[in-house]
Amino acid sequence: MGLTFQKISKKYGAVVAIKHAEMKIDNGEVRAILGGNGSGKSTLAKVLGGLISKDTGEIIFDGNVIDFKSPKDAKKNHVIMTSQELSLFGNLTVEENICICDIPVKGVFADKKKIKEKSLEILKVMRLENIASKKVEELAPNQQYMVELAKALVQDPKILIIDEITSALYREDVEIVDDIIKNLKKKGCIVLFISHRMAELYAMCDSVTIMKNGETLGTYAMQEKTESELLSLMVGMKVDTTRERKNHQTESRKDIFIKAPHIKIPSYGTEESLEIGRGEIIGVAGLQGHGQTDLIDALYGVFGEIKLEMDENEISIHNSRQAVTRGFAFISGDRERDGTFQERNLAENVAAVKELVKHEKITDTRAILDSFNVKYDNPGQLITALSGGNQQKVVVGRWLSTKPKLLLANDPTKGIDVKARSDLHKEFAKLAGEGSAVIMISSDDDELVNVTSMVECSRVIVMYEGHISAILEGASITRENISAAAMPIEEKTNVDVAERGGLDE
Amino acid sequence: EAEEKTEGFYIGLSNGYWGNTWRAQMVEDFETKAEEYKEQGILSDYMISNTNSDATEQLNQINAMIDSGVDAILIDAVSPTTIKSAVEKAKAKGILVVIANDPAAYEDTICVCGDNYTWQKIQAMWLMEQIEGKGDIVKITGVSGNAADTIREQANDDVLADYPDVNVLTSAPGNWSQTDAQSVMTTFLSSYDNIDAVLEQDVMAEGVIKAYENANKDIPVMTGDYTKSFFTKWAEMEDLNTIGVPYAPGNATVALEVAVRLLQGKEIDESNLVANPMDENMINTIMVAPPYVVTKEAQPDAAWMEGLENTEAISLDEAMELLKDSADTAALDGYMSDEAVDKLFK
Amino acid sequence: MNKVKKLISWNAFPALLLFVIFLGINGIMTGGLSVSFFRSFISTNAGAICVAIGVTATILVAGTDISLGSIVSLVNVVIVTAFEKGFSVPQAATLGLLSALLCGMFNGFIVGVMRINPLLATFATSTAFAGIALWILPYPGGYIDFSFGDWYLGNMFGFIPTPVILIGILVILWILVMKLPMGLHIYALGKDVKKAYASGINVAALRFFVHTFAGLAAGIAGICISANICAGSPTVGSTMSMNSIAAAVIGGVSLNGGIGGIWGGIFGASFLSILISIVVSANLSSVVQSFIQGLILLIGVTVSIAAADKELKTKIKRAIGGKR
Amino acid sequence: MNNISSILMTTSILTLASIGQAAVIISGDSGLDMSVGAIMSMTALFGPMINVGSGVLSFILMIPATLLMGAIVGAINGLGVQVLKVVPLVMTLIMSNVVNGFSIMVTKGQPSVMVGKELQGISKTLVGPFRILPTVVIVVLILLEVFFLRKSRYGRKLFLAGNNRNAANLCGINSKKVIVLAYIFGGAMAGFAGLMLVGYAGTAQMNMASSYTMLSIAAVVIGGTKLTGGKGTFIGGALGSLVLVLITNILQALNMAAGLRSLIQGIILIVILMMNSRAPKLRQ
Ligand SMILES: Nc1ncnc2c1ncn2[C@@H]1O[C@H](COP(=O)(O)OP(=O)(O)OP(=O)(O)O)[C@@H](O)[C@H]1O
Ligand SMILES: Nc1ncnc2c1ncn2[C@@H]1O[C@H](COP(=O)(O)OP(=O)(O)OP(=O)(O)O)[C@@H](O)[C@H]1O
Ligand SMILES: [Mg+2]
Ligand SMILES: [Mg+2]
Repeated sequence: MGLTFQKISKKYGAVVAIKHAEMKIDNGEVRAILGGNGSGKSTLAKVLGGLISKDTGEIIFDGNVIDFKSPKDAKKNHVIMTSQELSLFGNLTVEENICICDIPVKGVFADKKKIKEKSLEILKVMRLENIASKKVEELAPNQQYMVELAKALVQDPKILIIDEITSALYREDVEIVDDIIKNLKKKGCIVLFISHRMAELYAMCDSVTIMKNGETLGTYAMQEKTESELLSLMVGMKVDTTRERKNHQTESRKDIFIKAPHIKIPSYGTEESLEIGRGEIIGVAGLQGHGQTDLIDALYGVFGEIKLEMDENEISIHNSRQAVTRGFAFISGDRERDGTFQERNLAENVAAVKELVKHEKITDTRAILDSFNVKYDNPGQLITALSGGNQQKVVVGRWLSTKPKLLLANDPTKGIDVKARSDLHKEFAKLAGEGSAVIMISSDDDELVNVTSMVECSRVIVMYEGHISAILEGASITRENISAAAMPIEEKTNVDVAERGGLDE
Repeated sequence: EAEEKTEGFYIGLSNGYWGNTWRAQMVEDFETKAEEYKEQGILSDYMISNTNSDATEQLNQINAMIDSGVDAILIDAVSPTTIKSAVEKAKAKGILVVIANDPAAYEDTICVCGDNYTWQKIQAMWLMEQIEGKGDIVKITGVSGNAADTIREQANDDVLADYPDVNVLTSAPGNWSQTDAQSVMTTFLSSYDNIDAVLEQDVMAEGVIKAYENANKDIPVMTGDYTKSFFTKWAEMEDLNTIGVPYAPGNATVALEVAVRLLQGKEIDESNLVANPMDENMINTIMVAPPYVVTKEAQPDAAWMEGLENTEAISLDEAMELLKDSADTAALDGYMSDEAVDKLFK
Repeated sequence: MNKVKKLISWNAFPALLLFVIFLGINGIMTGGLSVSFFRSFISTNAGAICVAIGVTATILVAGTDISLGSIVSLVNVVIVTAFEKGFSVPQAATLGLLSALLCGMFNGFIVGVMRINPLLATFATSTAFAGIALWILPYPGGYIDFSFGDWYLGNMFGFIPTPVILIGILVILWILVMKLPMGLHIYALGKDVKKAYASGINVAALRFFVHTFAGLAAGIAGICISANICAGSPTVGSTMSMNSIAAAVIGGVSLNGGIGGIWGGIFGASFLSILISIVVSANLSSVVQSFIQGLILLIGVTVSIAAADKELKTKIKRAIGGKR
Repeated sequence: MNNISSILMTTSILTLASIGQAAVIISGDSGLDMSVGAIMSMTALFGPMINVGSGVLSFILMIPATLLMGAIVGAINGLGVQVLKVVPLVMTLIMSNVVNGFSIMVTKGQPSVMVGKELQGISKTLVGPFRILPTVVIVVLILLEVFFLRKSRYGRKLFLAGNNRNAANLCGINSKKVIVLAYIFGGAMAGFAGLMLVGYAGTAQMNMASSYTMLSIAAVVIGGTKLTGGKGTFIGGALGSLVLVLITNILQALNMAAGLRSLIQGIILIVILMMNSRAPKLRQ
């Protein structure tokens, strides 16, 4: 019994996405699939979910060969896929979205009451009852990911594929997901769990299959391997995950070069101020939707004019162009919407800012791409031919090649594999080392602790309801302190930080 | 019945196409005459609406006129068959309906339209005389499906039926467009080595000439056009053998003249009414013959002038004189005088 | 109060408002609105309204259909020809309706199954359909028994004008479709094809259905127009397609799909029609009429788009002093 | 031979219109210019009216003047689309009504158009079938394709803004400006095409170019440009124009009923679209 993949291969034109992938999963097992960006995880998932066809190989489920011709076909057989790209419709309400794959009917007509009941049942589990009749486009991103999951759960999955929908979730949501998965396990459901966040994998998965370059390298019990062992396997070399503790923040060393006394946070109607020093990495933490994104957007002039003091001059920025000419760089959290030019090639994607806005000639595109370890064929390739992680590196490369003085980054490593993530961290540290500053949001507190430890001068600011609730420096930058500040005392009740902290070395 | 008014009428013109100079001139002629009547007090006011071949829009426009309380509506229909409901509504309210310029057949209406048949017949007869009844000719027609085109082609066919030695090599629609005609003619020129004459209708003559010029071939005898720019060209080209018969924009003005008299309670002498081109059984039509026939030298005694009381044969020079103050694209124009129209009535 | 708010935030509200305002102006200009005004208004414009309903359905799935006008012409030609060949009026009308359905299905096939951009696909089919109409009936002419016109201009069930019933059939049909699971699927498809596919929605079938419905709408429009004119005119619908798209947009239907509804199309088309009456009643000089008409149209579209603009709405709300 | 040159002349005019259309389509956000035909008709009317002293000087002035006229309409289109946020299809459709209405208003429907010898000279022979206009158009086409669309900073920005407006904005590209400029360019090209059309036709009429709107869109799409924006070429549009003109010409040469001809034309178009412009399958 269980689910077996036999020699699955898939090519996209000439690109081999997966070759001879093999895997066996028992009923009730939660299987992690771990691999670098572009290693074929999503492709494998999509083959199973009927979204794409496979070239060769067989998938056997409970003794039967399954070969779905469409997602509809897969859904009929309770093979449900949630996808990285989300499959929600912004113009419909949450409850309609949840039920859209299998709308309850009374006679021939859709049964509105049933739709409501069915979705409320799931949303209750997720503690999201209050959003049921909202339109999806009004939701925060993490809520949308939860709805995506709800949409899958309501279809009563026998096989559930979770492709990176947890990468944008905040800790409290992840815990709900954890409960849900435990519940599914009890029912004998197979869960395929794709994520680049090691902590989640350890917490939720029973076993892990490693993928590399489209091949399955092996399957291990989750607890059998340490994080660095797994990473070495998937990257194919030794990965050092220990952190270099060197942030000795001292007041005297701070060399403030940008002062932003009035940063508007429109979501809360509040205002904050920030002073930014040379060589500094400022991590921005907080629960989702407490104004972190607004903070960064406001600094980039997205909400209209902002007055800053830069190198002792009063300046004002009211659009991206001015920000760019002042040496700002901006990496949005939504790569598809705000980052990539999907119909254009790598060279054009890289040159967008440096050549077209700053009017500096790029002499060697390859050099830039190579310096960020982008996996590509040639600069004339469409960017969509790269995996998500590699696309992200291209976007980062676009900005870092302009040698920005201030880099504003909104969750820049979302959905990026561990190797690429540490590459990017190094780039940020290098940029800071050259005297620029980095302000970076992350939904992953560990990442903030990690990245701020890489430079001498760093801070983590924690936001709560549109205000900066804490500024952590030096040794006080710890995961515990961040969570404490993110959820001020009276609310800090049911989240047990210590227990999950155990996975953190 | 209420006492007949003799003045102070309110009149509307609904024009179904508004995309060319000809129609603009038609509307302008109408306005000029209407202004004149207004000054005389015969009209209290008038309204004009135009649409570009939108049948529904025209119905809305006519309905709006009816609601505005007009005494008579003159309609140049988008298509002869699309205005039934508006005509019915107008009649129900006792509003006089006169079909103007393009024929359309509706009970209890009077139709005052350009005599397409005679107009094309004159040109075809002239062309036959020029080639002495034999030779290979090509034909460029107007917009297929258009009622005027159908009638004109009928005239061509009727004339050609008398000339068995004339061979029509081919025929294609030029859509009354210079460019289309030019491209059609170019195609003809590359398909046929010998073309003795070109039988085209209306405003496409200059396109035909351009096609010949581009091909560097001599222009054979051809039917012509009646715009100032064409006459100018003709006057410059020594060798061009052609004829200009205006299909006059003044047709709608004649309709106005007729409408006013009908409102005044006058009756049309039935001998002046002919069968409606759209419905043979309906004898309600006044055919307005071309005001002029222009040939290089005036030919008042030619065969085609027979029986045309209101038509004047003039020379090219006279035509140029008539047009000296007009725009280049303007048509040689004219309409029946009030006296001539009075003769149509009892 | 809540109902009023809901009405105001309704996509089709600006079009409704525009229509009502212009109707009022028209009433003032022509000295009051009479029952007979409404009757002739509805019988003249039922065709345009039906086409607007049809095109709205296709726009909702992020498509469009510019062949509906040609289908209307074809229906007219089919009805007239069939009648003259000896079929009874109901039979001829049924034939016309069937040919419209076939045309709609053909569009649906090309757009849904063959996956060709709807604008271009229906441009091509509109050329072809118009060609067929002109081929069958090269010249305007022919007639349909006036009983057809009497039926159309008369009432059904004693007091409801026939054109209203005909439009009502389409509206009810669409409302029923919206109550089916398919209704949600249509809005989902309009928002995003790929996601719709991933959600197990049969994209090709939905597109096929929507174009077939649009064909049906054009068929009913063809019946309305044929009954109104009781004659054949092979180009009678040629200008209807583009007008109907403008109507839908004025009615708050997003050309990107997934937003709006058929009421938008209905009010949009009504507004366009009343606009024509006003321009005539104003008795402007004929040379400025079409220019002014275009300008008013532009203003109408801008108003309805501005009304749907979320940013603008929140800005206004903030200005009024609401929180967040 | 002569027929070929006539085909090339018509193709050249359609190509000019399709170049502008392509720029607008590339600019994205379902960009589309439905006012091409109206602009062409307008400049065909007003262009030749310019009359300053010598014919040559007039002709030379006509070019910038028609470019300007088209550009003004394009600017209104662009601003309507970008500032008033009216969907391009509808904005440009309405503008086409406004422009036609404007032409009628100004000329009172009776334009005084005398097309000068110099303007008509565009169809003069250079060598063999090569006439002045097609030759100029080919040169202009290649120059625009290479130096405007591909190499110039503006062209590259146009692709980016057309592909992803948000991303382009965040990169510091002023997409609004870029897109409005595309409409202006589109209008200007249409304006120029109108002048060439009247030069070729020799006389002007109201609405003489109305069929060019859909033809230019079809040409661009047959040439491989997607209506979704962000990619495309001018040269493709030229090839598309050639295909369309050839179809029309061949059908014209065959003697058949108008309805049948239009039916066949529609079917050919459908077949071309099916062979060449199908969207990718949803399932890969
Ligand atoms: N639509 C596509 N067309 C062509 N190639 C594709 C396509 N989708 C994926 N690929 C290729 O298939 C390979 C595997 O992709 P896949 O999405 O499965 O990677 P992944 O393991 O999910 O990566 P990530 O961790 O970045 O999500 C990649 O090399 C990618 O370039
Ligand atoms: N359209 C495409 N054409 C060719 N190759 C593609 C295409 N899309 C993806 N790929 C390849 O498939 C691989 C995975 O692609 P995919 O977009 O699924 O990445 P991903 O693993 O989901 O990335 P991430 O984890 O960063 O989100 C990449 O290596 C990429 O090169
Ligand atoms: Mg993936
Ligand atoms: Mg990925």
